[in-house]
Amino acid sequence: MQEIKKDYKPLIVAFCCNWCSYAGADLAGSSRLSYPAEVKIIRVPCSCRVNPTFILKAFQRGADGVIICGCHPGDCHYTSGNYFARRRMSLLFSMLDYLGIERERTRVEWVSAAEGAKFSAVMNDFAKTVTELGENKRLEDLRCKN
Amino acid sequence: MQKLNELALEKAKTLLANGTVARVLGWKKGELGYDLEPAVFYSESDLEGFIYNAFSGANLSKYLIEESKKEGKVLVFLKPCDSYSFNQLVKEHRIVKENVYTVGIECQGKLDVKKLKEKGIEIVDGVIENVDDVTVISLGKEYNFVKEEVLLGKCSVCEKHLLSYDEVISLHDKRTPKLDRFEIVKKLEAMTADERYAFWKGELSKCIRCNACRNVCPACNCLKCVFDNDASGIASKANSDSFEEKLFHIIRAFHVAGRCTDCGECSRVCPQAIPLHLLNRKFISDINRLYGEFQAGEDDVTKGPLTAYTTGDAEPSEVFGGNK
Amino acid sequence: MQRIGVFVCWCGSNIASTVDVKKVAEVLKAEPGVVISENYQYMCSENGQALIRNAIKEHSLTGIVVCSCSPRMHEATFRRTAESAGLNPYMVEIANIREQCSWIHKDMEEATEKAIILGRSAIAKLKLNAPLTSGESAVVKRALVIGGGIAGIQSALDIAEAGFEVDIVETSPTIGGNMAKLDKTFPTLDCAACILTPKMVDCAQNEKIDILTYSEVESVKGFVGNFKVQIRKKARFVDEKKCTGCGECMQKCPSKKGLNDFNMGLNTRPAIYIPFAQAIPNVAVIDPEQCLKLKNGKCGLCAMKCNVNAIDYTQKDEIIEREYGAIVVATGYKPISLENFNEYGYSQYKDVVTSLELERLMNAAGPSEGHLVRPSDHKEPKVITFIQCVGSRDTSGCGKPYCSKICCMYTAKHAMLIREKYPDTEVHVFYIDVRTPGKNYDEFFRRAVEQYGVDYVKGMVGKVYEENGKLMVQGADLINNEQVVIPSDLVVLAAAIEPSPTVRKIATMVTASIDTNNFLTEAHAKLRPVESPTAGIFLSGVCQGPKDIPETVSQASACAAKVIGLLAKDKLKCNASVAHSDETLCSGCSVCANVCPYGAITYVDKEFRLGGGKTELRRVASVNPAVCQGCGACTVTCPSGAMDLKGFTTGQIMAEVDAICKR
Amino acid sequence: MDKLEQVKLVKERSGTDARKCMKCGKCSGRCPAYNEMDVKPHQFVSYIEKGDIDKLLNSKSLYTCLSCFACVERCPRGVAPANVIEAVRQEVIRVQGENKIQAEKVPEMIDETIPQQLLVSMFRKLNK
Repeated sequence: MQEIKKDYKPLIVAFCCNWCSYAGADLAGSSRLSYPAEVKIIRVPCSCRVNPTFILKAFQRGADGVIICGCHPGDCHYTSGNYFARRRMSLLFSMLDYLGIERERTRVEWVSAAEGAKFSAVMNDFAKTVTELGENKRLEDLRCKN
Repeated sequence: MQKLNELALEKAKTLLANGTVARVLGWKKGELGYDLEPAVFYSESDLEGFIYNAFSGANLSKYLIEESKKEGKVLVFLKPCDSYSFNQLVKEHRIVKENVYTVGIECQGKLDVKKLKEKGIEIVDGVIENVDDVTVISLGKEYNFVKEEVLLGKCSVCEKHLLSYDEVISLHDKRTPKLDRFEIVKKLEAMTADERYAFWKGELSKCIRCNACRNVCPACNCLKCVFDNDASGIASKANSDSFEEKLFHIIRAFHVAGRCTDCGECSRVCPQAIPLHLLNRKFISDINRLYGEFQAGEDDVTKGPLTAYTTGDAEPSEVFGGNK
Repeated sequence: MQRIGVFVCWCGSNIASTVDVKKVAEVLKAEPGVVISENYQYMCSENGQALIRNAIKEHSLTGIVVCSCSPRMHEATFRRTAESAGLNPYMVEIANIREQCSWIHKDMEEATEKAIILGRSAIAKLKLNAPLTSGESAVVKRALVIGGGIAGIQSALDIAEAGFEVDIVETSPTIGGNMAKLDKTFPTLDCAACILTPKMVDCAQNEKIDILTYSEVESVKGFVGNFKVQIRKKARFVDEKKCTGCGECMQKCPSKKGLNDFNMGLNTRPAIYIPFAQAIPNVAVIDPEQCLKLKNGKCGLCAMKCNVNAIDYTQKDEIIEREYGAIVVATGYKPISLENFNEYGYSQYKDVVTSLELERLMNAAGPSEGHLVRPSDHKEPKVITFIQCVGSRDTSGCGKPYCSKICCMYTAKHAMLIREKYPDTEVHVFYIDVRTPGKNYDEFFRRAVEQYGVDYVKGMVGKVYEENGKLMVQGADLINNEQVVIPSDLVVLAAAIEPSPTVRKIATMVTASIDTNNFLTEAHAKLRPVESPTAGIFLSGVCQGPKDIPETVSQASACAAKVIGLLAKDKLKCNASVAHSDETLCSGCSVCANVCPYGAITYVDKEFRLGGGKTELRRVASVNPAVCQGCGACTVTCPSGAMDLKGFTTGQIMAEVDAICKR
Repeated sequence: MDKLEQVKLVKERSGTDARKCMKCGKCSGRCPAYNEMDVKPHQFVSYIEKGDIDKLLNSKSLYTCLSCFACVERCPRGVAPANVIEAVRQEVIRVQGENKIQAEKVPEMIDETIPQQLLVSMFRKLNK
């Protein structure tokens, strides 16, 4: 485990589907349930819109953690989008793990529009996990030219 | 095995002569005896350059994308592994099946030139192939090898069998592989994350982005690759930094996941000897484990595992196969 | 060159108290492409919108970024603002600096920094926006109402009144729902049947309304304005057109031991039955589980007795396919199962009943013809104890965490009616809180106490046990600080209510969102309470949350108004954010159609010029923009990147990622 | 010890969140030892929430509560009055260090109608 800088704050990108998780994030907001400012949300229509390239690009650009949030399985606004997302992300995350990248840096969570509290809890937990992991050295190393 | 070459040649000549096909897609002799390359033959005289032997490793199916569009039928020789790619390409509407005359041809595994070179063989004058061993003649000397020593990686674990063809040329039963296809994947999974990271960093940093893997891959058949398309946001001609290698190879493997037949061409052609097939095989092994056994190209209708789902699929948090 | 305007909203102090809005506006002004950056107290106000309109015209803006509340709140507002100033409405991006910034962060510096990054990200996306135009699709002028209780009935009547055709699909053999079972209704104490049955008759007689009872929705496809619905009309073994409802068959049926669902199982009914006298349609139905003829082929008495030959033992389920422009979900509720509340002895003692059972016991059309007797020995109870909040407000996992809302009032009603009709009966009510907001509601409850002398005990019951033929109700009296034991003859449990069990299946079919308690979620709790977030799906009655009859009827009518507003349109603007295939990149591999939930993708052979006078016929994907709903599943499955989603293009999302990750 | 500290400790030890109580009184409605108690089960929750620990420390209910956990079992809000009582009891026993039941007195307490378990549980409960 690497040493963590004292005031280290990770950079976290959260992809949220418009219908459930983004609304859940809004609910967390209107309920004033806080989570770290390091979490930045990108709105997508559905978790199935999240292309693995977005995730890799985020890491390449310096993100320390990427989380994808969608409707609970069975509740997708588009019926089946999150089922496809679930398979894609399962395979992608497993591949990143296979390449030796810390598996805790990527996560999928199902958060409904009614789960503001869950959204906030998930983000707090994920931010904590990523903070403990420290900077994305594995990918930063790769970004360095040598 | 010499007999296979004769039968194939005979078949090509006959079908050309009676007008069943307008051209033949096969392998052409090279300068050095082992450097066969895919070629199209239009006449009997052309066919003088034709050869099918232990060096005919190249997968011909991808060439059919262009060849099957042209006037008249094309005869193609398909080894077991090539035929899976063929089916997959038919499924993806990339080959006009009606324009192709397929001849399945026996294959007992092809030789890895890199391995022969390691054994000091630089020039090949001839090759005598049996089911389990092979004799290579180089500068007048004969070298005998057990197949496992000199087979291409993809061939030493090949479990593929002859699928349906218009005709089949086969004299012997196919040899059964002595190695497990997923052995190395499992070994990697058993390593710690740090070890895996070190392994891949070592391998992928060798990449020179020559794009050979992409160009040879039958599943990489897009009109324009995303890496060549500025609008994709990931376009790059060369690796500007070492992350790009990962980006390129992960995305390439992801794009062919569920479509890759594990033909192993990527690793065969890699000039840097990067075991790229281990990325594809990881996806295949995960797919088999999580969503049930699936072999791309086994037929030309079944939906791929990434375009299907069940409501009870595993959650991304619980899919990790390997060690932490 | 783009000319971008940035507008930072204070939202009064909602944003401005944690985000330095002036600094945000200032910093974002320096971003390339930004020509004007303003901040204002309320951007969504008329003045704020005027500020945006003027800036668009004055600075010839090509796009605007509004840093404000969630796009789910005001994206539509600002798009209209832009449109009215001559800008394409899709050249608007929202940076959510309220819900996702000012409201969740306390530190001003941190929140301001985040707001700037979110603003930058929106600017980066906007730079890649393209003007979009929505297509149009026709509206099928017919509505489907799922559920035939008072909510469904009222919605259907109102929609039909406006001249549109409407079908009611009801799972049970008659419409009427739970309200048909009630005796009297609060706060006016008029009889439920007297006000409900005329409405049921209206439905049956209205030419615009088609009632499909004993039917279930099988599948729903399509989208707002164009739903295709399959309805399973279950075999009732009686020809609906022929049956006159004379009831002769019921008299003759030898299999009389079926539990009477309508009477909450308090008595029995024959295998062939009409649920109640005023049932609509007034047509018999055969219970196949109970009918001797259907079970073992021996009987057929009802067919012999029927004068009009309406009995048909060979009837099969029938699938009806219809098209609708709008769907109203009015699936209602049921009382929860009380298996987790053994302390009240519901399963042990016959004389412990639920409130809905009491309704039947008190109803003139009920099993005891309105004479209140206890189920065990049919004697008049002399002491009746009510227990409220049975399973409501329960976070222990045994019951439901919410307040069921109707119980305080109906318990007061029951207590009052009993004291009115049987003045020598002693009535006790155990309560936690009495919640009676509403017009004339608290007055109603006070009447029970003051005028009728009902004994209200503040406290909960710990257990109910039997002793010497009495039901001993042991509970706390928190006001007197003592434990009381009331020997009672009848105990009535105000069981919590929960959404009908079918609702989850229906919600999945129509892709409406549902909360953890299985109530359907409204599009906005305050501003769009009768619409589901899914376009074309409307919510009527308890399926959305607990409510009493007056509230249900108001919501049902509100829901109908929304449906009428939709059906009155000839064309609907389609979603402009649809997938689009770049034909120069598409290789026609057909994986995208595999993941499209709407069947919006087809493949066509198209001729392409190759140069040198040559052409090539190539298979390419083509998206029907009227059918595509814009999920984007196809864009990720497409290996070549030919498929992209307008409004959420790969380039746009990448630009957002870039902007956010720039350190 | 500081009173506030003591309240905090009892709250922690009981593991129950008194704020979740909706004051329905079901615990007291259920309690079989209700009449023997000066401070009732629901009052334990109420007093601890208000921070009034003295009433609880001096309550004889600490020794009349049977620890049958009926109040915990049936609480609709997941509050555990018996756990609060137990936590206060611990506090008293620890402070005073004096056992409320002596082993030699047990024989004379044995009664056909009292279950053996109760004695054992009492012994465990009222001794350090």
